[in-house]
Amino acid sequence: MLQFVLRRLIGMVPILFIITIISFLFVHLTPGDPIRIMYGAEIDQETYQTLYEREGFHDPLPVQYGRYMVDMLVHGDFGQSYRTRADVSEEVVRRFGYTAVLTILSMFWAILIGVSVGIISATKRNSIWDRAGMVSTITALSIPEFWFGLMLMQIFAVQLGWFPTSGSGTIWHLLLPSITLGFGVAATIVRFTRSSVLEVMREDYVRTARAKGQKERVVIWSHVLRNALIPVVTMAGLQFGFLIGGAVVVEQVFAWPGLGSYLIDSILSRDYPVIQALILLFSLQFLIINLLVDISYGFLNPQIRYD
Amino acid sequence: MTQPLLDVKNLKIHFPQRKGVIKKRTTYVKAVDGISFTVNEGETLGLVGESGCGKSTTGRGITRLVPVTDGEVRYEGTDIASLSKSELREQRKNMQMVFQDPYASLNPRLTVEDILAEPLKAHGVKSRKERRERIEKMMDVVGLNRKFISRYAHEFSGGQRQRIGIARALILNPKLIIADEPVAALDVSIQAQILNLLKDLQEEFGLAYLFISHDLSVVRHLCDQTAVMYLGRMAEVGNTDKIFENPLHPYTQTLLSAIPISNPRQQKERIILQGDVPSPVDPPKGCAFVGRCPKAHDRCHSDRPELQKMGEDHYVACHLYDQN
Amino acid sequence: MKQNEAKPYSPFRAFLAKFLKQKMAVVAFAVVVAIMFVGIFGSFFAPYDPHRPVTAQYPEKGIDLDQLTNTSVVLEGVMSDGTTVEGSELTRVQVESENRRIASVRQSQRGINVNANTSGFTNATVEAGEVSGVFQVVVEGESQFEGREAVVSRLEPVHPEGVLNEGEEFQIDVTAVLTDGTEITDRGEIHELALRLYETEEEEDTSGFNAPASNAEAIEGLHFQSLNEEVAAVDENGIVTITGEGEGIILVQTGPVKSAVHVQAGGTAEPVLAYLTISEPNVTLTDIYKHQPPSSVHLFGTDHQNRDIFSRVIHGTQDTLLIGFVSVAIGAFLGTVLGLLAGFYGRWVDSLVTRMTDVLLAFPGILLAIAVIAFLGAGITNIIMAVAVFTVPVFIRIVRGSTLALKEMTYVEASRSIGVKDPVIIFRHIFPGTLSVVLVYLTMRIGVAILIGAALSFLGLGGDITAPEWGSMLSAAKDNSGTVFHATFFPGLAIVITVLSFNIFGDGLRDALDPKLKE
Amino acid sequence: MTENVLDIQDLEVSFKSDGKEVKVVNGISFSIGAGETVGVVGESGCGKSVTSLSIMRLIPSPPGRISGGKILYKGENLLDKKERDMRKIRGNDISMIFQEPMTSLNPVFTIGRQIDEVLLLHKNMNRTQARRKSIEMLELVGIPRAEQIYDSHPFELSGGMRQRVMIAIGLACEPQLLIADEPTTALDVTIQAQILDLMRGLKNKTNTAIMFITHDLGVVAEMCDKVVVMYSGEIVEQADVDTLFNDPKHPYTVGLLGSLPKVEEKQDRLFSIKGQVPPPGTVEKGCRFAGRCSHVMPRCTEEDPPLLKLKDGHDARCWLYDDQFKGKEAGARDTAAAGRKEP
Repeated sequence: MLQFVLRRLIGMVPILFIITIISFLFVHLTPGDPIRIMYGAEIDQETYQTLYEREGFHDPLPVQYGRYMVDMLVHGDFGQSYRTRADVSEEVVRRFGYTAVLTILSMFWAILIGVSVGIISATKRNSIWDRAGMVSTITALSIPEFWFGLMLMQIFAVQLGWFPTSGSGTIWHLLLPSITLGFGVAATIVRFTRSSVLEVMREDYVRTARAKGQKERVVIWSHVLRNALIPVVTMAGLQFGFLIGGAVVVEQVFAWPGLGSYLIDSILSRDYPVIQALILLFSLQFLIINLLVDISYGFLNPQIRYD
Repeated sequence: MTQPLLDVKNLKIHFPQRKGVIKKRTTYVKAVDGISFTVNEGETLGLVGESGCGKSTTGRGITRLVPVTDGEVRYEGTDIASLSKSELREQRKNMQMVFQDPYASLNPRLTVEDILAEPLKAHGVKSRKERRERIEKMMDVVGLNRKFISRYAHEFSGGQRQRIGIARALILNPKLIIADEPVAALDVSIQAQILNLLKDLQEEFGLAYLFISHDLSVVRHLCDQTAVMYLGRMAEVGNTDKIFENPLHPYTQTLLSAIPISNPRQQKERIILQGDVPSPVDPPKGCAFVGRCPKAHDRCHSDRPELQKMGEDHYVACHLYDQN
Repeated sequence: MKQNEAKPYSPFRAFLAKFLKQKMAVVAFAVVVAIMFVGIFGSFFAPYDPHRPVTAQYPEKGIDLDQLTNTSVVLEGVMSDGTTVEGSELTRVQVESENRRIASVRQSQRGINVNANTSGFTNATVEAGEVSGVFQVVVEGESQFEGREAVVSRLEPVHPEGVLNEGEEFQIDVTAVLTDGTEITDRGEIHELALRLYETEEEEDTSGFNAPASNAEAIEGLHFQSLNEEVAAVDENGIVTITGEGEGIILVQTGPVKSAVHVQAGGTAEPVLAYLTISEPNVTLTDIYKHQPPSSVHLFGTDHQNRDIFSRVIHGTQDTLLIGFVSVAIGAFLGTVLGLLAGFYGRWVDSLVTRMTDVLLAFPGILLAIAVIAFLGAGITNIIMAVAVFTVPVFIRIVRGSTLALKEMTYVEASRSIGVKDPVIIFRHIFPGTLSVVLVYLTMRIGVAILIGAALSFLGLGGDITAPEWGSMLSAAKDNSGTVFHATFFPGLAIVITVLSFNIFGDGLRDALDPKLKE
Repeated sequence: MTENVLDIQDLEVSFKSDGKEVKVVNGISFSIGAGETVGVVGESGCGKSVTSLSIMRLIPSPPGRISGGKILYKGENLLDKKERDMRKIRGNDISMIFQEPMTSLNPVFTIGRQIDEVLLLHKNMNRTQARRKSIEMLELVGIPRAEQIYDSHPFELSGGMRQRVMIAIGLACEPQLLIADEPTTALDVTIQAQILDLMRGLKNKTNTAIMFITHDLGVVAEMCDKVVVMYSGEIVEQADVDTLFNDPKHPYTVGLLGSLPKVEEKQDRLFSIKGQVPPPGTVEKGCRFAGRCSHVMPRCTEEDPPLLKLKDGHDARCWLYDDQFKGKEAGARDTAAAGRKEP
């Protein structure tokens, strides 16, 4: 087990290394001149030269990359924002909490609704509930999150005035964004849970349990679910990554001050140090999530032994 | 003595499995671990054994569908294991396979004509008319109605599909057919039809069969020679009648005694083995059968027995029959 | 043997029969075809140019601007004897709008001309001598009309019949007619309503466009006043006592609305004007310069730059479908080729391809697309590239998976054992086997691609924000006004319907082609 | 005469497919006495597994439906029982073991828990008692290191071991009837020999009646007291095992025995039944075997023969043995017997 985690951690190193190179090259390969972005397009040639040297752009790329890595790894320094001159790491740390709270709450809704509706759909297969569930999930999967957010905002914040329209602060601010973010994942989980449960219900060992005289309720809740939920947990874990992606959009709709809106603002203003840092951070997040998913899979499924 | 049609010498097929933290330790599944046998022209050799003993892998290794780790496979004297890719394709004409599952071995998206035309196309029969003629003729031979030529494989029952599979194998006029459990998936009454067909075809075309099966009764019925495999190794080879009437290897004896006899008046004493077949990843050092053998002695644990001649056309790999 | 005598089997017919059984999918397919038709020919039948404000296009379309912003209401006077007088015959008529920024009113030939200026609502009063009435003007557009309430439009008093003598008493019965047409006859209720309606009147208006004096001295509740105390006296409950001879007029008033009750105590007299009726006490007009709400002229309304949303949605179909089709086509093509190669040949080709796929799939699609955009810059071509980049690994994975499964099929092994060449095996046995999965995913991924493409435009990464593309339309609508429903509703609905159709169609395809296929 | 444990009378089971209802079991009747082992043999699709699931009332419904007949367990009709009462019978009075030992055990639960389950359900035991009994059962079915195996998961066991566990579960509550649905088909021949040996031993010890479903006539000859031969949803012949193998009457039984290759003697050519099993619902009238039968008479394609009583306990569904054809019977039997050697 420990060996497995270790191996996976070691395996992450080359991927992260490649990602640092990609994010580093970002600044140098993308169109646009960093100096002019930082100091404005109007500066004269002389100032430009001085600044160019001061920022270290005259060094060969490997040297610059080395400096970048040392700053990052040794000093935990991700540079300064071109736009606001603020320290990137501080800003990232501040915003990280917002995004984390939002995605975790969304995941909570998604799992709560997804698993329960999925189980009902599967056990009452072809009933009116099942059909309604399937129609609504496929609809949910067809709705763009940002539009759903705008509609929720219109109805519940603007028209009914039950919630604040945007911003952050209280739990009420969190409700609409988290529902917006979670509904798509909920639909995915519903469909996945349903097919997983249906598949397990066809297994021979379920017939064995029935042949023992076990109650249908116990057959479902103990024999079927335990097996059916193993892949669901895995899938839900992987969906976490997609929630973070969705958060970029939803944060923009509700003006939620998380990492997603930070990323978009930075891209729109070509704030490269921030983009660099965020690419790294997001990559790391996904790698860690994938690792956690794999580990949890092993806890649930006795058949997996890490060797 | 004439040259055998197929001569397999010390065939080894090992599948690597990677393990360990930085993937450096490689273990091998020793699916086939040094077996030898020959098939003569017009003759049938039955390769029997339980699941996982490597009999199917042997068949696939001979046609090089899986890479051969070591050993020789000579077809009319040419070593198949050392052929280049294009030479191999040419060679394959002489050696055709019939597979176990008549459902999986025919592409459901193709018609009978497509399926039977494929080998002809692959070996340069360009004229459509000629192909059609040969296909129709072959359908007659295996007892399929010519009218069904443009039907899809899945419209046929299991027995009929196996006839299509046999037709595909025969259409290039090979001398050797490797039949991998061709009747295992069929019901008894259909199985008899196919076995009879195989016999008829052998007589008609002078075919040699390498007949892979787990069913000893079928092997007894069809084969001139029998080779008994256990855990990737050969336990006993020889004339079928000799082996069935006088099995020498304890494993062969057990296997034969384990077969239920379809006559309640003829029930016999049974040798019941303990335990299961060990893993081919880590087979015993000495005799492969040592862990379950009721007659095992010290030597069996340490020395690997080689095939020794026990009479004309009868060989066994067992220390019980060592001369010293 | 029997089943073989049935009519020959055709895979296509079998598929069609299965597909047609799924009614939802068939409908979805029809919708998809319709959407594609709109995507191709939409620009020819869109009613308006999607790039210009509609007001600039009205002249060419032959639509009279005035018709949309002007209307006139008919004004009539009702005399105390019940006869009516046309508006043009009334004297001392004054019309006044409470808020001239929203709508202005003026007297015209037969009544009152109302002219909309900007969205909102206001009340307007009409006075003719002693009596007055009120009507409401609503100008639809950007603003929401929360708290809009009907007010009293006129008071219809009941006149005593015949000649009255001194000392007689009677009570005035009044019916209040509200701007929305409801009538209230109970005096108490009218009183209550009036108290509520006109309570805060004075402190409300600070715009400087205030109504004339008659409004300023608005009176709370229902009020009665006698103009000739010597003829008739009235108390606060509307009980009139005749105190002398002659003609008396009792004014009944609530808020700005006044009517007159003619009291005749002995002798004869001409009837007087009792109250005013306005043909349409609730006038609805449209603000044509911005955010027109959905109407017969503009089915989906207009946006913040007063462009026809319906036409923009129709035009946008093309761009949206382009993003969906092209990106998925690129992704599916590359993905299928790489997946086939990786799955079939295995070894280093496979390791390389799967490693790449794993890295790409570790990121959620939208972030990957954003990264690509950040690299390439904004623009619709780059959106297509970005969506293609994250579609490739999806196809690699499914095609590789199904290639691996097919490669293990005995019939592939059989072909190899016959001596068939690898490319022939791939094209004859493996590729057709993956085709059903690829087709299903192709359909489903178009939906996803459209969603991601729209999200990217929504985030402002689509480059031209003024382009009639559904995502950018939403983005602009959201930026310019958070309160206009229709501007965000319709483009979003278009996305939902399109994606939903593709998804349901894909579901149906999957069930017909390969029911075992998992999501 | 002892009372029968199970009495099936005119059982009919239908399955719906593509809107059509097809009878896959068409009026079968047979009985199993206490301590008796009855073999039900037939080729795939003959309805033998459906029959066994019907006894347990575990036919997947829809599409399946028991459309007629009675299943009497100790005189009580199981088809009239409420689901709740039926549950008390399953696993307790009648238990079942299945063909696929690899998939019939729940992969996420330990072996012990899966045996305990049935004891806790039916025997009012607490966990300690159940554990003790479970380990006892594991030892009974010949599993070494029972205590250790009790805590292992199914994937750690081989197919033969798993089938032993299934048998332990089946016998844990000391049922009156054990239904074994092709219990050895998925196993290798040496493992099959172990399991058959085990079952024979246990049967002698516990005196449980066994309904043994298989397609392997060899297994039947070895295990059973009585044999029921099914073809296309009907019983075509039933007899005690000795009579059936040595004096088969129905041409199908004769053909089946003739088409078996034998390990104990060399045959030149196998007898083979021509054609294939008609899919259920395609034979409208007459004998279902008529299309493949080598003794077919005009009457066979017109009238469906009843199950004729030939002598005590030996029935065959064939017009050859109808009274009117008594005269020809001897001849027919000769040809049938000859068919076993050479067609």
